[in-house]
Amino acid sequence: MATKTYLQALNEAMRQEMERDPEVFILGEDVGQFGGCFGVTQGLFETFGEARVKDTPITESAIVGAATGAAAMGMRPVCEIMFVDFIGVALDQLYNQAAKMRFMFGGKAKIPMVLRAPQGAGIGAAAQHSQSLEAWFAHVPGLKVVMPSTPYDAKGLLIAAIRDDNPVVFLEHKILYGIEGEVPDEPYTIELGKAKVQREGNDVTIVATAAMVHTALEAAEQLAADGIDAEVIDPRSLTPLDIDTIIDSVKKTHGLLIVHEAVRKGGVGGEIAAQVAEQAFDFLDAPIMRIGAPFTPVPFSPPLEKAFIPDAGAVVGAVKQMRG
Amino acid sequence: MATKTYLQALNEAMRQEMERDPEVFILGEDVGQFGGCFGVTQGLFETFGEARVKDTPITESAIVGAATGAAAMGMRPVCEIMFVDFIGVALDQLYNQAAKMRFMFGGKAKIPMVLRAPQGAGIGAAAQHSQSLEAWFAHVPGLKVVMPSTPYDAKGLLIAAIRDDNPVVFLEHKILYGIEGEVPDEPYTIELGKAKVQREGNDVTIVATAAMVHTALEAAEQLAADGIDAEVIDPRSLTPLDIDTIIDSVKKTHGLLIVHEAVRKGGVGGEIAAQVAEQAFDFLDAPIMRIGAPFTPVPFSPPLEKAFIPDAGAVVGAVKQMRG
Amino acid sequence: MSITNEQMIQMFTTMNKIRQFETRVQEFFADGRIPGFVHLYIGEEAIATGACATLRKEDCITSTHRGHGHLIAKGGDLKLMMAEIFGKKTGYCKGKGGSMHIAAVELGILGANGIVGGGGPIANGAALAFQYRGQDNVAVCFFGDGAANQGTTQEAMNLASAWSLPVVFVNENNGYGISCPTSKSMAITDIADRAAAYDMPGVVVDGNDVLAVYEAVSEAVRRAREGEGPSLIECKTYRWRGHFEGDACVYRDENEVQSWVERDPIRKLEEKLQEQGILSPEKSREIRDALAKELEAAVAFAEESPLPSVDELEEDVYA
Amino acid sequence: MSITNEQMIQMFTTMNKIRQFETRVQEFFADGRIPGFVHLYIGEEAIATGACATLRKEDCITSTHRGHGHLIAKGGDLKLMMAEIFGKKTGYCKGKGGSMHIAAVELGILGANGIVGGGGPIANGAALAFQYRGQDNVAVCFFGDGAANQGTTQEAMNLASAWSLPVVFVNENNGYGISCPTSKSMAITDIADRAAAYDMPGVVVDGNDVLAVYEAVSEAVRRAREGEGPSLIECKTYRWRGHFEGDACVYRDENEVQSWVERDPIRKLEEKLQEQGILSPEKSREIRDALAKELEAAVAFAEESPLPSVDELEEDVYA
Ligand SMILES: Cc1ncc(C[n+]2csc(CCOP(=O)(O)OP(=O)(O)O)c2C)c(N)n1
Ligand SMILES: Cc1ncc(C[n+]2csc(CCOP(=O)(O)OP(=O)(O)O)c2C)c(N)n1
Ligand SMILES: [Mg+2]
Ligand SMILES: [Mg+2]
Repeated sequence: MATKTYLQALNEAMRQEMERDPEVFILGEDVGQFGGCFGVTQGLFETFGEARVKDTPITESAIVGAATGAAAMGMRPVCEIMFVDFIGVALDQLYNQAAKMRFMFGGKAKIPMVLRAPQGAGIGAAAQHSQSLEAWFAHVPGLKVVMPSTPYDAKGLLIAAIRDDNPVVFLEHKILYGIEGEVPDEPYTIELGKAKVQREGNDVTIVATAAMVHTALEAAEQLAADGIDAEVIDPRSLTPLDIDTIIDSVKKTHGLLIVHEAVRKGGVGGEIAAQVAEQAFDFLDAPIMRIGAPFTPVPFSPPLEKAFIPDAGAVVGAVKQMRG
Repeated sequence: MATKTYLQALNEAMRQEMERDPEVFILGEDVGQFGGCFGVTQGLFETFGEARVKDTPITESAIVGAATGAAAMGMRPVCEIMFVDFIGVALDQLYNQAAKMRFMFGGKAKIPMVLRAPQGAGIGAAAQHSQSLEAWFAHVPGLKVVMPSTPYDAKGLLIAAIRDDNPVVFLEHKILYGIEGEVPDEPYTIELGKAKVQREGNDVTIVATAAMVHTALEAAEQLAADGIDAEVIDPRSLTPLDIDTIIDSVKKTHGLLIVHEAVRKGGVGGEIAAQVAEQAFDFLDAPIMRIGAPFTPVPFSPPLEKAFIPDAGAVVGAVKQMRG
Repeated sequence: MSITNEQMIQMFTTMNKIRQFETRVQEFFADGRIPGFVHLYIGEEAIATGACATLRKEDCITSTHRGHGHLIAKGGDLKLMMAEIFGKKTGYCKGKGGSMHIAAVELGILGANGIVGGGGPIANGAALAFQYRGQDNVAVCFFGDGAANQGTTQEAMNLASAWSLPVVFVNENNGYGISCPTSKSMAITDIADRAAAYDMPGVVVDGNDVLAVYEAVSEAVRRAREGEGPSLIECKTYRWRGHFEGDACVYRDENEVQSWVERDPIRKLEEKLQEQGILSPEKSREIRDALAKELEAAVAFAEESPLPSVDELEEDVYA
Repeated sequence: MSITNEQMIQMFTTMNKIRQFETRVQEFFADGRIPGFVHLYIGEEAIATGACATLRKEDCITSTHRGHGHLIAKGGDLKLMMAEIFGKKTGYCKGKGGSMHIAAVELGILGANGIVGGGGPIANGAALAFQYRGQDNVAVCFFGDGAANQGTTQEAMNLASAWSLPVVFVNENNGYGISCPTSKSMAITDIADRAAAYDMPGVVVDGNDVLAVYEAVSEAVRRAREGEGPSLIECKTYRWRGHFEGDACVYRDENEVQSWVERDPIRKLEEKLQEQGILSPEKSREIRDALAKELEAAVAFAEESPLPSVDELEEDVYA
């Protein structure tokens, strides 16, 4: 076990899967010698060469389609979309083709591909390079949707995603690339669809995704100082969604706050809130609350961007309001 | 006042707006002499000619972009995407360009355009021609999202959408094109963001959209026979969303069921449920329930498609379950 | 290009098979027995037939909304196709796909496609798998004149050429995308001229001449197999029926249709084969009768097959 | 093409203005004073300058992620631009847009764009408005070699040509899309060759020669104004800096960069104007000094301007 960054963990996952299985390959813009816009594929080109680490033209539909077609033939492509924001030029290939092929074909195709993309705000990249779009993918039958929040999860989930026989949208938060954590050197998988309790607590359940897991943990420490013992759960994947772990927690804590960075309206918080409200209504002592970004594009200017991204103060405030 | 179909009401809305304002024009595939795939633009080409009713190549990005650019210059384009399912090849132009331009430009642009598209299942058109994708649009700041369920609303909402200074995604349900209702001959608008109580009732609130409004009304009749008096509310637009009308109703009925045809997971039902759970928790006597399609692509075969689409029986069942 | 008599008779058979199949589908649709949309290939049979005659079973195709002809030419089973179009459990897709989504991955058929321009990027992916694995197989992407303008198609041609992928882009230029004539959807006359934009060979052929199609595609397939990269073959043709069944065809006149019916690709080949003494009228009748029998068996199969049951709805979403 | 001395001096001024602006932005970015991404236009100044010199205020442009040069050439105010890049409330977009989204609709600047290939469809829309209203204005779409492959760009060129829209597609071929050389992203050498795919004129010019750019774009603009439809002008150039500030440029070698620095578009024009006696060294220095002053005023404005306040966040989403 060694300390690695989230980025190194992702890189190692790809490297080890490529070593294990010659049918795994990488494609995307600048993923080769350049190592990817954020450096996630660094060094893979040098090891595996041009045939397996393929730089593409700037044509995302052709990238996703190439991955889909190759996957239909049994290969295991891992394609990178440089920023998730760019998916709009390629979405058809993902949701109408890759996601639906198996069903439309009566179960007679498998599309074992991974689409990796960084999400999120926090680096001043503005409206077209900072979005969190997981809610769109989570609404598409046929896709799996994964959002790791720690280096350990990043590696295990990415290996699981690569080995999965379905199209998996793997959303990395760009602000997390540099965070460090313990990551085993050997390959391992984390089952998709299993939430992780990141902090145990008895007083309130906070479900958070991606970078917000850390925000929630920070808030939990502040709450602890005030004697409020928060449980923090990271669903890790939205499809499949491990609602049971969340509900078990709510049955214990009787309160639920959901935190994501995507704009709150129409975000996955609504889905989680609704499922819990449906299945654990009688256990709730207070209204379920959701925190998400306001209903605006991501602004450029630092103070605005900071105000856009939910912070620990907001989480603490919401918990206190719930208990208040 | 005369009886008109939903389709005629839409057609009349476009015709009257084009008569009123020379800057209103139509573009899309086969919208000219052909009259649109479903016939919604019938006769407009004959009246207004090729300059104002423009057949496009099959390039949806170019269609949405042309509308966006023309709108930025002050025109009022109404573009048709033949089936909403095709938006995946053009989504970038809608959510990264049209929807965000005003904000990104610091409020110094207006994009007064309408994107019309039919949604929904029920005609055996299968997985790539039957989806309900309103949840995606409702998650995009900068867009308005409208879903009329009656001929009267269709006309008034479309005129309001055309006069609106923002990009409006106007989603028609293809199964409703033939339904009839009273529609005034003169132009009128219905304010976007105002729900309509389609049936008053005291025992439970059913929020339903598009074709599901009719399903809910049918269910309400069946429930009435069993002595349950359901209130049926059609939000009519999802952005802006008239949550107040829904909450007022829930405060009266103490129960909420949300019904949409989109797949339930990640659908707008979650958003509505979460808002109500947050704001009217203490008024709820039972868990909020949601009905939506199962988490599958839309199947082709009639019995499967029928099973996919929520029906009145499911609504009645859910209400009875809620009421214990 | 050497082509045997047997191959020509095989092509004649395939074209008739498509024609008969489509004619039956047309009747069933008119009778209200087929749900959804149906886009018929009548009049264009020479293209799928000539193109697929150059292929091996392991080669792949991507098809379109107007896909029945491609699927039959690539070896699709009429029974399973007809059952699918009827929405039956025994169909290629267990009734989940329907006319616009029939697929048979085991035959290299990566699906009809309801999205105009949807196939090109996927064909590239299959070709990439062949290239990566060192297999000398090819992928053929069928696409219409309308689809030629779609960004996905153009991106796909660029990627295929940048990567020298073994893809053959077979354009079926039938003059219209629904109601929109090519004269309105593009400023050029020959879609094959777009090949130069990607530095690939671009060839125009008479799409109603199956031998011409065969020949042009053969050369493109040879290039692809030998690592010389993609090609674009434009086949000029016409659809006899409306865009979909039920289309009143307000946008074209009957004379135009008639002039193309007179250039029936099947009759054209039949006359040639008869002139050359390769195909007697009796043999021709025999072929058609045998096909009719095969088709009726397929119809019976489709009719007798059960509809899927509601429990199957949520299956096949995930592997 | 007649071009006055005054116009040439104006172009010289504009190029220097861009160069100075970008050099300052580079310094500020290095100092950590500019958030986000910054893509500099240094080395490519002749294109925006030559192209925009052919335009009227009412004409429109769509720009790219590498947009500062286009905006300055189309009349953008340095103060408002610098303030925007600093994220200040007084910037063109109230700090909401930043470098990649600066716009000034009143100057016909329909925005820089963070989406590669995003501008083409929008330029068409502006051109459509001109055509519809009977105005003889044009829209210029700037796009890179990388953007040339994007489906949106290709769709836009097709629609513009099908509808004879008054658009000029100005391709800035600087040899790379981030790290990807054109030799890997496309099989052709001249992007202008794609014009034939849409039956529009396609011209290659030296993008480091502002007069050549001016001349080629002038003719395209004339055509567009006179209703003869779109054109594609490919300008061969090079970016001196990395793709964005911070790029280590592992994908290209220093010699290549140097060879292009030697072809500095500004020095090229300056030498020509001096040879022709149009511009004295003193005048040249004067121009540069005046620009430096203007720039310092812009910097001061940007520095002194307030940041937006948090209450403004939810404004400007809807009209
Ligand atoms: C992306 C997309 N846009 C529009 C459609 C609707 N549509 C189906 S077929 C068709 C015409 C296609 O024309 P062409 O490519 O020439 O094929 P043809 O029908 O003539 O065989 C259209 C517009 C679609 N299915 N997908
Ligand atoms: C749709 C999309 N894909 C990818 C990117 C990331 N990206 C930004 S600039 C760029 C390179 C663009 O190359 P080119 O068009 O040649 O312009 P240049 O940077 O050379 O001026 C890329 C890949 C993007 N912004 N949008
Ligand atoms: Mg066609
Ligand atoms: Mg470039």
